[in-house]
Amino acid sequence: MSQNALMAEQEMEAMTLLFNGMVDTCYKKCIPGHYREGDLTKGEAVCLDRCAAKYIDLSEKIGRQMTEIQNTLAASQMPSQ
Amino acid sequence: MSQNALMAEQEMEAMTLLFNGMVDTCYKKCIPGHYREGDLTKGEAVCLDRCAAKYIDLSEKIGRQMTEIQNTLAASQMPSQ
Amino acid sequence: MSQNALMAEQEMEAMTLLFNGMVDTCYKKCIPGHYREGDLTKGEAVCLDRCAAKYIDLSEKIGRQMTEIQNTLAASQMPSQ
Amino acid sequence: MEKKQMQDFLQLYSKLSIRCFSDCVNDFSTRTITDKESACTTLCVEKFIKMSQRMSQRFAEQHMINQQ
Amino acid sequence: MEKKQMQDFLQLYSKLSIRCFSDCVNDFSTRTITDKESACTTLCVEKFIKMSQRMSQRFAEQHMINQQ
Amino acid sequence: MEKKQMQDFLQLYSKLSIRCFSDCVNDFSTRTITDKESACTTLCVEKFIKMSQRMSQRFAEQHMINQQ
Repeated sequence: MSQNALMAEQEMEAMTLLFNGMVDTCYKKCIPGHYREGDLTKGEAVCLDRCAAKYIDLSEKIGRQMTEIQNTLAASQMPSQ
Repeated sequence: MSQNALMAEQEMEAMTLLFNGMVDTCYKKCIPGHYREGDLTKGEAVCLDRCAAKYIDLSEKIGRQMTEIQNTLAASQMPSQ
Repeated sequence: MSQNALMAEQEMEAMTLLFNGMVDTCYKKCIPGHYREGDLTKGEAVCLDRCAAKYIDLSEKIGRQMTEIQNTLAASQMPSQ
Repeated sequence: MEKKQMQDFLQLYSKLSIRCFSDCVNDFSTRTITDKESACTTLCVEKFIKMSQRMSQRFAEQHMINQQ
Repeated sequence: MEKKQMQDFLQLYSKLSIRCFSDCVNDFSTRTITDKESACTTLCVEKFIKMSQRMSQRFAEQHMINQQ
Repeated sequence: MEKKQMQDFLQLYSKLSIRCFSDCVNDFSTRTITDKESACTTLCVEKFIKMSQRMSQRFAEQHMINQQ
């Protein structure tokens, strides 16, 4: 596989993981476990929209923090190689 | 892979997912988290049998509902293609 | 793939599953869901070390029990083949 | 249906079965699904799919913007 | 053992370790497994495997019938 | 980064997002992350990674010994 195709595949996988994590987490936060109607209530819809926005922002923040930690670790391990 | 082999593989995967979901869910519903004996008690065995029957029936119902929803969506998206 | 390479791959997979199970389980047992500091507290660190030791020992015990059960089953199914 | 789509369908099917059964079925005095359990499951599936579609839209809107 | 069987075995092994440890071990004042924890684990594994076998039979009976 | 490492990174990223969001965010009266939520998340990520590293060491020490 070419470098570009590999990166596209990883990007796709990252997006899928992020989306699935968001759906599962926001479902737990916003949808109560009893079902009185099949439509989303106004309250549920608003909660889901805010949850989605917050989840994506927080994930990006976490991604940046992880990259920083990784760079720090990589730098600290340099001398021993 | 031939069309038939692919369908057989997907059927197998569907059965495995269904079985694993049933085992995990019915375990939570029927087996308390303390263990006084290794055998299934009469009550646990009866609960598991009923849970299995209900799980399979409900899954089939859900499968039909999902297929219907998918068909409705596919039909509604036709004009825009 | 050679028999040796296959066994090495399975060993690797077994270790990964064991490690991930241990991390998830011990996190739940030892780390409360609020975060007042980024470092592990003394109490958390001690709990994690003991949890890791117990998890590995118990897993090995479970592995032996599963192997025994499997051997018993294999022996009991012999005549019918 | 493509292979990837089929796998997504199966994953969703499995997830919905687990979730809606867990939320809607608690009575094991019979082996037959009650009308109440059946109705609850229909709504659960419907709501989950609507939720999923809404989340897809939000994800596409917000995540794509952030990426640029 | 075949590759597929080996993977099933490893998955079950991982699941049993997580479940039985979670249910049976709650004391972290020592690093040694107590007799009580060990006994609980033995029963947990035994019960889960018996449960699994029973569910396999029910699944085969019921699901196969429904498919026909 | 190798493919295997990249996948491990993505898995950890997904796990941390789910866990730290679940533990740190409970207010859906706005769509903006609060300072408190942000600070909680930073600590959550830091603690989880330190925990992971400690567990890696323990796992290597103990499991390798038991295998010999």
